[in-house]
Amino acid sequence: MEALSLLQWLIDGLIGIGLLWLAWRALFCPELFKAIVLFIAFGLLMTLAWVRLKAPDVALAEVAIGAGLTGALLLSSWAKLRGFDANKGMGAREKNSEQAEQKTKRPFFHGLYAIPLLLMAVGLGYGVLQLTPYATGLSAVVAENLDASGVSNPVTAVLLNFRAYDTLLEIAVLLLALIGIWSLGIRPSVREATPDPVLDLLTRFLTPLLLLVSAYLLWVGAHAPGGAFQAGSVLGAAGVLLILAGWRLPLSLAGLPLRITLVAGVSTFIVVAVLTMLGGAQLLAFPPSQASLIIFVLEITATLSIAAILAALFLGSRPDHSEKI
Amino acid sequence: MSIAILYALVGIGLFCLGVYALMIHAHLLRKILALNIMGSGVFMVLLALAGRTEITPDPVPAAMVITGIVVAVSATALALALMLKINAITGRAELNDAEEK
Amino acid sequence: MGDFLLTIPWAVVLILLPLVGAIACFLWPKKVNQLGLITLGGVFLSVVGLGAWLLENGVYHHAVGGWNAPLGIQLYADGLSLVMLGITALVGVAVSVYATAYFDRSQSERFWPLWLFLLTALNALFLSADIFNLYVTLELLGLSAVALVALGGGKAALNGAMRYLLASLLGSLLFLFGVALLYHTYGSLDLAMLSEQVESTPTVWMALGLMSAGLLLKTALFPLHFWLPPAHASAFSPISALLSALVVKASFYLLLRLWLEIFWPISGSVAGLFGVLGVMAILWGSLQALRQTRVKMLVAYSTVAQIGYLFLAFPLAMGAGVTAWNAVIYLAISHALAKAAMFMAAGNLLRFGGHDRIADLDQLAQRLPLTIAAFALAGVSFIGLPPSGGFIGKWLLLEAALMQGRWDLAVVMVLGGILAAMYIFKVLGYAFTEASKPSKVKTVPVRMEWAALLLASGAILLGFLAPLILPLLAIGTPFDAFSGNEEIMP
Amino acid sequence: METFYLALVFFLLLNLGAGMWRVLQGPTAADRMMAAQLFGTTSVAVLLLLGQVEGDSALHDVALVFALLAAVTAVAFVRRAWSEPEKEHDSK
Repeated sequence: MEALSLLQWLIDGLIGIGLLWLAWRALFCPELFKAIVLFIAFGLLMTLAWVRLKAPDVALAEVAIGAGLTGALLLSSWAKLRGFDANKGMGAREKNSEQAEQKTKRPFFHGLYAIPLLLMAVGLGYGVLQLTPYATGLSAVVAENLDASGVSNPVTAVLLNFRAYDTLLEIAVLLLALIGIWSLGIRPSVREATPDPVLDLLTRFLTPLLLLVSAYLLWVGAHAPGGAFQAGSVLGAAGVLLILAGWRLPLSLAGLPLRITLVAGVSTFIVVAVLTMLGGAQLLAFPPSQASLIIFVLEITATLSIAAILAALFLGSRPDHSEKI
Repeated sequence: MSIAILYALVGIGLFCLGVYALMIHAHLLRKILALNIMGSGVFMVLLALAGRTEITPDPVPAAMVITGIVVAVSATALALALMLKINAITGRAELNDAEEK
Repeated sequence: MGDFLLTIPWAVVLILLPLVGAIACFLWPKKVNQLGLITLGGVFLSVVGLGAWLLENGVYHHAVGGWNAPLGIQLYADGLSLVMLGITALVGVAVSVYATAYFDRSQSERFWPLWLFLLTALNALFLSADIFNLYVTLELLGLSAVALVALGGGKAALNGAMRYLLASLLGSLLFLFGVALLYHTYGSLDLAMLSEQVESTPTVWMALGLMSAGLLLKTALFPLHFWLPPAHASAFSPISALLSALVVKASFYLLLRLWLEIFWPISGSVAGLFGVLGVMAILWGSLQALRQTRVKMLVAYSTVAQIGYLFLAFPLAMGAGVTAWNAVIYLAISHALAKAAMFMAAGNLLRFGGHDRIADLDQLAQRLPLTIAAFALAGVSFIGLPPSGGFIGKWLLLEAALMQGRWDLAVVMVLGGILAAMYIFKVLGYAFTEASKPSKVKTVPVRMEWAALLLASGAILLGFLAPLILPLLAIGTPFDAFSGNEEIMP
Repeated sequence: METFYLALVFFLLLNLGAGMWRVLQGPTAADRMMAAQLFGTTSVAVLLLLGQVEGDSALHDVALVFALLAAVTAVAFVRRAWSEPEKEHDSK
């Protein structure tokens, strides 16, 4: 038993140190590309940390969104940065700007920043250590009301019933980010994807698999880790894969049909909210007998919208404009 | 000290590293990475401290962290798009104070 | 009929209606102006409805999802939220009308959804009583504000937007860290529950520090104001108006709520620090405003200075309680009206002459009398001359300062007024003189001139409305909890 | 048995350190990306083992998504970041 607990400590210690080290290297190594790869690795290790903290729901979300999509977004943005440079005939631009970055570093001033931050870290650590050894969380209250929530996975119950209003606003944040990006009016990258037989094969194989896993996560979310966000981001990853393979949304679908898909998630929430209030109940109060059906409907549309929004975030420009140029 | 506290302290470390990097780096991609790592640190504190229990961990922080991760990816996407736009116009992915005057 | 209207949950309408409007504008970009104006009208009426409800029944509570705290999220409205919602709706309507004339077709297609998202976030923030939910609304607010600044599209606007985004995200994460510590100390996210339990422990102090730092950064209190002038000055004028008048106030409102409802019992003494920063903000902001050569930059720095006044209330509240809080809310709402009017007037100048260089204003007083009148009236409120709303606010604040013998603060307030007069007259002076090189001019739509003038008149009118508005603030007064502690404070 | 699994997890985590060395050393971008992929593969193994130890089948789902998403990241790298294989040597 002694060995077991020692091993647990060793594993957690290794993950903790690994996280700090990866974060440090990702933030301070001189090359940008290396930093991004290290950041992706950081996200993967984060997933292990969530698992160790007994939060598989969060681990799923982290691996799909945090490591997967954010990583793809960062890589793609990095490539576009270089692309801009190359277009201007400044192939060595990045090197230059990085050297400039090194030059502007003034260790003395940076040391001045480090001191208060170190103090802050010590202070925060002290604050955390002062907490009571046992959490006064809400697990008991959640467990008590779980039966009335319509699902048996407590995290899904919190996200889609007890605190469904947060989730409504959160999907609104996603949609807003996309609208904000579209309103920047970025021109789509001119470089067309060259066909690649290996990639085609991979896409043909992976896309159905991603669809299947997404559907599975959506279904399993009611009673085990999973749910709309995880399912949506896996589905979104399928979209990213298709975009990378050179597939484009047909123009006939890129207008209103796409926009309707993007807003479906938040709109369903609003419709449900209005219906519950017309029934005389509170905002987003689901009658226990119908709660699981309502949550299922909310999750399906949320999954579709989240997937569409994430894929569109990756594309980074309006698809209905991309064909014109 | 328990494993919960260990991870909470790691979270604090990540947060402070992120703040430091956010302040000293000029390149916007680094700043965006720094914000993401700061965010991970906060999420880790939020979730780790829920592990101070013998029974099943508190689901509310887990739900909050999932919400936080989604918000973070939204913000990251917007920030990256903004960075690309700045780079397209000025040729540099950095904040440029001289331009604002 | 009246009874039926009182049964409508206006608070929920205030959150959902602008969200529906934003989605509708996104789906049907051809009809944005109509859809947007209808939404704004609806929001305005809902605020009136909520006001009627509050006058009838007192404080409004709504347990979202039918789950009470600590499990669910609570919506909450009292006089303070009502006044903030009201000022948001008022400025919102004026800016919207202004925007229909200001933006061309493609710009308004991009402006409206973002602005309605911003309005959703503001309303949701003023109505929420759950600290994690507040974090989500803060992010919604920050991202929509940044996207609006970036609409400007130029180098300056994009730079300003990026800096704003970084500051805003940093602020949100600091806030979230504080939320995490509070949740793990007390096992609740509900403001009311937290306020009952809070005590002075290192962890709570840490949470207070983090949340306040995040909100101060978002409110742009000196010395955390670095992001504000570039963002506010480089955005399109109606957007600058929204940001300076409303967005900055939202995080200030939150700071006020947190201090009044959670932290007040434990932390009266730290409030002195806010006072010092407030004083420095007034002096530094005013001096910087005086140095600017462009109208919008000047107006943006004036925001930095005016924010300083809001923080003077913190040290004064210890002895002067309700007077100080009334003063600060009065200052906040009259600043909202006047500053929105001033940015709109600056937008008119830009449209008219194609530039906003102060030295080349070229007899605008004769050529754009309504706009210059709006600018002057708004200025009257900043200087604090009677009978403006700014005067009432400053008067109450002076009274609070003198009551406690805080002569130093009183002197700064007067000095701030004089400096404000100097920068306002700097602009007005050039507006009466002829410039050396005349520039080509464009006509300014009548709507834009009147929107600015009406809002500026509103800021003056607020001075007369004090007997109506101050009682509203007393609905479920959040200041009660604090006056109860007055005796305990040294 | 549990001890054995955990020891295995520990060993695999140490392996990740070796992978990290490759990410840092490069020398080509592809080397770094491959190392990150190895990171993913090892993590999948760690997840499966932890799932066994804790008796939580949900971890199998995490491992599954992990493996799938790693493929997507790899494709993103190949398509977007690795367009000019010859010029890619960022010798440092």
